[in-house]
Amino acid sequence: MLYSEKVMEHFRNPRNVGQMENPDGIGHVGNPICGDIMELYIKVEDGKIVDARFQTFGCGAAIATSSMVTEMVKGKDIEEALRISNKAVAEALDGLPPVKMHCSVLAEQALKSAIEDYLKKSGRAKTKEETEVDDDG
Amino acid sequence: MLYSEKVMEHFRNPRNVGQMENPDGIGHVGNPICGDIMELYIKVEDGKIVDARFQTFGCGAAIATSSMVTEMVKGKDIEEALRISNKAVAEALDGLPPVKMHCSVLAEQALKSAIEDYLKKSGRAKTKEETEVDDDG
Amino acid sequence: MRRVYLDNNATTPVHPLVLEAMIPFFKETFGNASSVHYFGQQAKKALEESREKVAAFIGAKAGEIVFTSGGTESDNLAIKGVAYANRAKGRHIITSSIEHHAVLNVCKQLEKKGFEVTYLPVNRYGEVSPESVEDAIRPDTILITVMHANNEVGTLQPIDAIGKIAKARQILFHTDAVQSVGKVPVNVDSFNVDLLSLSSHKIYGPKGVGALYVRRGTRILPLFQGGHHERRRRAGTENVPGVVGLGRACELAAENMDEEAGKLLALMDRLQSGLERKVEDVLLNGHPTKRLPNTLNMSFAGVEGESLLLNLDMEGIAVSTGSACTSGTLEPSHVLSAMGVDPQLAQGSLRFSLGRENTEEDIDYVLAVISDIVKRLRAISPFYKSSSSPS
Amino acid sequence: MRRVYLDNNATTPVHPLVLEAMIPFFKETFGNASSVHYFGQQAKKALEESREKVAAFIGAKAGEIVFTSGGTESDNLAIKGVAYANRAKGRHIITSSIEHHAVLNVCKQLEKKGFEVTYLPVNRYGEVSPESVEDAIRPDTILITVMHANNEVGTLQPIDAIGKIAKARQILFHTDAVQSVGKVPVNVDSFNVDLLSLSSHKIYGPKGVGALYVRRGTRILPLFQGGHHERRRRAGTENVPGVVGLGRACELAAENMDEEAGKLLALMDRLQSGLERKVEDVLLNGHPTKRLPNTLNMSFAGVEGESLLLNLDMEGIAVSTGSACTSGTLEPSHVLSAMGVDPQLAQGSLRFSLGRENTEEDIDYVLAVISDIVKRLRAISPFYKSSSSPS
Ligand SMILES: Cc1ncc(COP(=O)(O)O)c(C=O)c1O
Ligand SMILES: Cc1ncc(COP(=O)(O)O)c(C=O)c1O
Repeated sequence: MLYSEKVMEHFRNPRNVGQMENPDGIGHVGNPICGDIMELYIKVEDGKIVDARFQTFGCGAAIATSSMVTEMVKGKDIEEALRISNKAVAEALDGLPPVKMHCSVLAEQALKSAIEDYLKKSGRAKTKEETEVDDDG
Repeated sequence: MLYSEKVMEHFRNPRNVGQMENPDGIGHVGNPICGDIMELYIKVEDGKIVDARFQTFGCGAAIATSSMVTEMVKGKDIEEALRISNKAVAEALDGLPPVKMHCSVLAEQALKSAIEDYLKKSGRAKTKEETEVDDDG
Repeated sequence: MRRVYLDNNATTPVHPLVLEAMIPFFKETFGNASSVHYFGQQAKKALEESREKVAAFIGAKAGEIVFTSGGTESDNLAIKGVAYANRAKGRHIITSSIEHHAVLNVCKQLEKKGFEVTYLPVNRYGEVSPESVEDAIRPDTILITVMHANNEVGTLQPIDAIGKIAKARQILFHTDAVQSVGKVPVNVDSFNVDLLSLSSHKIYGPKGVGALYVRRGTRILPLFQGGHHERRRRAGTENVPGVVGLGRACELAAENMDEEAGKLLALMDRLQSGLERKVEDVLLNGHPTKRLPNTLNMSFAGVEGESLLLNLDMEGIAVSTGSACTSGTLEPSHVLSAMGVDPQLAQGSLRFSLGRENTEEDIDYVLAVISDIVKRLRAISPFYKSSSSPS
Repeated sequence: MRRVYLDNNATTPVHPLVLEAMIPFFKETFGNASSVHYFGQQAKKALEESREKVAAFIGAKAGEIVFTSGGTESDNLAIKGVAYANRAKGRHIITSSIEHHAVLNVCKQLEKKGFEVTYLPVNRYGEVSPESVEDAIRPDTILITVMHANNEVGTLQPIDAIGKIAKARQILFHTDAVQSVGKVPVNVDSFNVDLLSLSSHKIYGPKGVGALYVRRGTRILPLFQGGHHERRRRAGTENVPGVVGLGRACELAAENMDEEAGKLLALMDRLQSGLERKVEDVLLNGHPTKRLPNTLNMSFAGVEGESLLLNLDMEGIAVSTGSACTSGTLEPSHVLSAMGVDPQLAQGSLRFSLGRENTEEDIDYVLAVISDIVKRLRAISPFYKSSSSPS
């Protein structure tokens, strides 16, 4: 099989699908190479991400990583959430085919971009370096 | 099949095999490329070839063309015999594979060389041009 | 699970009669066709009979058929073979922008080796215009290579018109007919082609064998050095069972093509109209009529192709996004891009390619499951907000 | 008519268990291994399992196996692939003078493209000396290619010693193991080879498939451009049934090789000693012991090989004069010439190559008919006057 069982499970039954009413942060990222687009919404209470949702136009891996990252982020505080790497997302899905690693990068970027948005709105933007990603793809 | 039925028939049962006691002419030719060697003996009476025999080291086509040319030459007078072309030998065998046409050339050359030898012995050598061959191989 | 295979442009199952024809050549008539003895000559006989069959099917003579390992090798042999044999005459090649990668990537490779290549544009239906071919010709043009039918969208090229131009200008003309052979009539003389590629596994023959037609008198340089097989144009022990399979496949295609094409066209129309009725915002890619009778490429607005493909696969339905060879790569279809399809719609395209085993029930099954899948994916999609066009 | 096949170096019949393994992949598991859907992934799984089997058989890792269309393609891919990938480093190649034409003619072709090739001599047994390899190495040497076992005479090369030299000097080393794989142990690590060619139809697998081992980290340029198959080293839809057949053939060879080799050796000895007893003036070509257990090449003084072959064929016995690929050409064997065999004896050589289906009865049948045939041909021969050596 192209994808791990875990990927297929998240693809089949993606968690946290859909838009969010009044999100505290919105991340919108797109991969110019493959055309995948992710939108990620977070709700933050007392510095903790209490809910996350997404909408994704993309392949199986893009949908599964979106689903996984929204699961991983829930209940984490902002600092912890910022430490979620694309590798961690891929590992949580029991790996991705090399050609699909970029989807996990996209998921990480969507999350970071949503947090950035939240921090901006709440007046605490991060520096550029802290948002760099680790691409194995 | 690689060879025509006729070639195989002459190969299986070559006519006029063996040396000749006191031949009137001996032709000895060899093809430097493929290593085939033919020896052709003729007996001439009143300007007519009354018998022909051969010994050949060579492939199926070499043996069949030797056999055929000795058959064709019997009963012919010298002038007629000199007009036997390699093509005629090949045709009499219902054709040869292109890569084996050189065997018919060898047969023609063996015959010419035997006649040459006969003419020399009887003091009437032919010019070079008249012994040229027609190679389709 | 019910399984419906709608990916016949990627490959086809071997026809039972083809397999039957091949079987004796594995264990019994197994000789090397180059061997002089009985076993070899029996194999040789089968090889040459197959050559006759393949030749007859495309209106060629047996001596003009070179057996290869498949469509990719045929394309490589044709284009490199002609290019290197004619290097002294010129270095310009004309092709189209929607060729299979077995042609496009050869052309790109030749560019690195000092050849110049013109990649002709296509219209929104994927057609090359014969005028553009004419206009692209230069004094140093040595080859025109334009495919007969496109593998992704099925569009048929005006091959007769291009062939006439090539002939009039005395330029060698190759066509990749891998997708058209067996589906629509192919004749090397009416096309005026000098070289034509075909592949066995696309026409219910075995994988690992193909053929290149090379018009008598056309010089090509071989890709492989080795023994003197295939009149020195393709070295390597001949794949006798494979070639026998290809020969039989051609024979069967000749017998059944007309009837088969009618059946496929009816099924394809049923699929297309069903999709248009049941799913909102679907668009046809490719020519509405000048198209292979089995190939339907549709874009589903707001949905990405692979996710649609995977969902259909979970229901037992096998389709493709573009060509099988480029799955696993990131690039969107170069064919749809060249046709000017909106990038997002190009990402959301599926190819349904029908075959002789498909039935009306297959089509109805697809129609029964696809609209829910599309709805579900559109619900996840950030683009598809309403029932109208994409964002 | 009784038929005895003694031309197993030309090709072998497919093993019944190999055919059995292949059958499901023609009509049922027929998918294109590049397709994402179920049919494709099933095919892909079979492909990768076969890759494991082939790799295991030669002590390699699966990722190091590239499937090709046969031995000729493997040799071409190995040598051209390395030569063009290393052109910047150097242009000198070392090979032997007794290689198969799939290696020799590639080298000759490369000479036309600006490479320089050293063709090493062999001794009277057909052996390359490791010292000669060492001596031939230049600063610009990029590849050593020496076959493992010769197809005409069966002589085995000191491949370990050559491999050690290549490794010490850090020069890429390719071996054409088409004839040795399945007959004697082959291990890429103990040989220290970087590339190794093998062909399925020589080991009871199907025709039209082969493999090239490419050691991890060894860069080669592909022969075909096209899709991204075989890790971009060989474009073209994978021949799944063929590859499955090759995998199974390797598995069976691994199981049976030792026992088989013993049996073949006994039969070959029976044939050799029988010929020496029954026919006058026969001479062995090749190494008396360092030889494949199935290959016996004998010269019959005063007799030409093809005429002997044809006569044996009329009795149902299939043998070969040298290699099958060069039958139909005029040149005497380049292998025997390089070994210094007298040209007339070289013309009078026959290769008997035994296989798993041969029995003692087969050998005795050959021995029963051959001496009359040789006598008859010697009677026609202008050379063979007496019972002594040729004229
Ligand atoms: C138009 C076209 N050309 C060439 C090929 C390559 O053929 P093969 O898969 O036999 O190498 C294909 C199919 O993959 C094709 O559709
Ligand atoms: C030593 C050797 N190398 C290469 C080849 C070529 O292999 P194939 O016939 O599979 O192309 C052969 C057999 O023909 C061979 O004996």
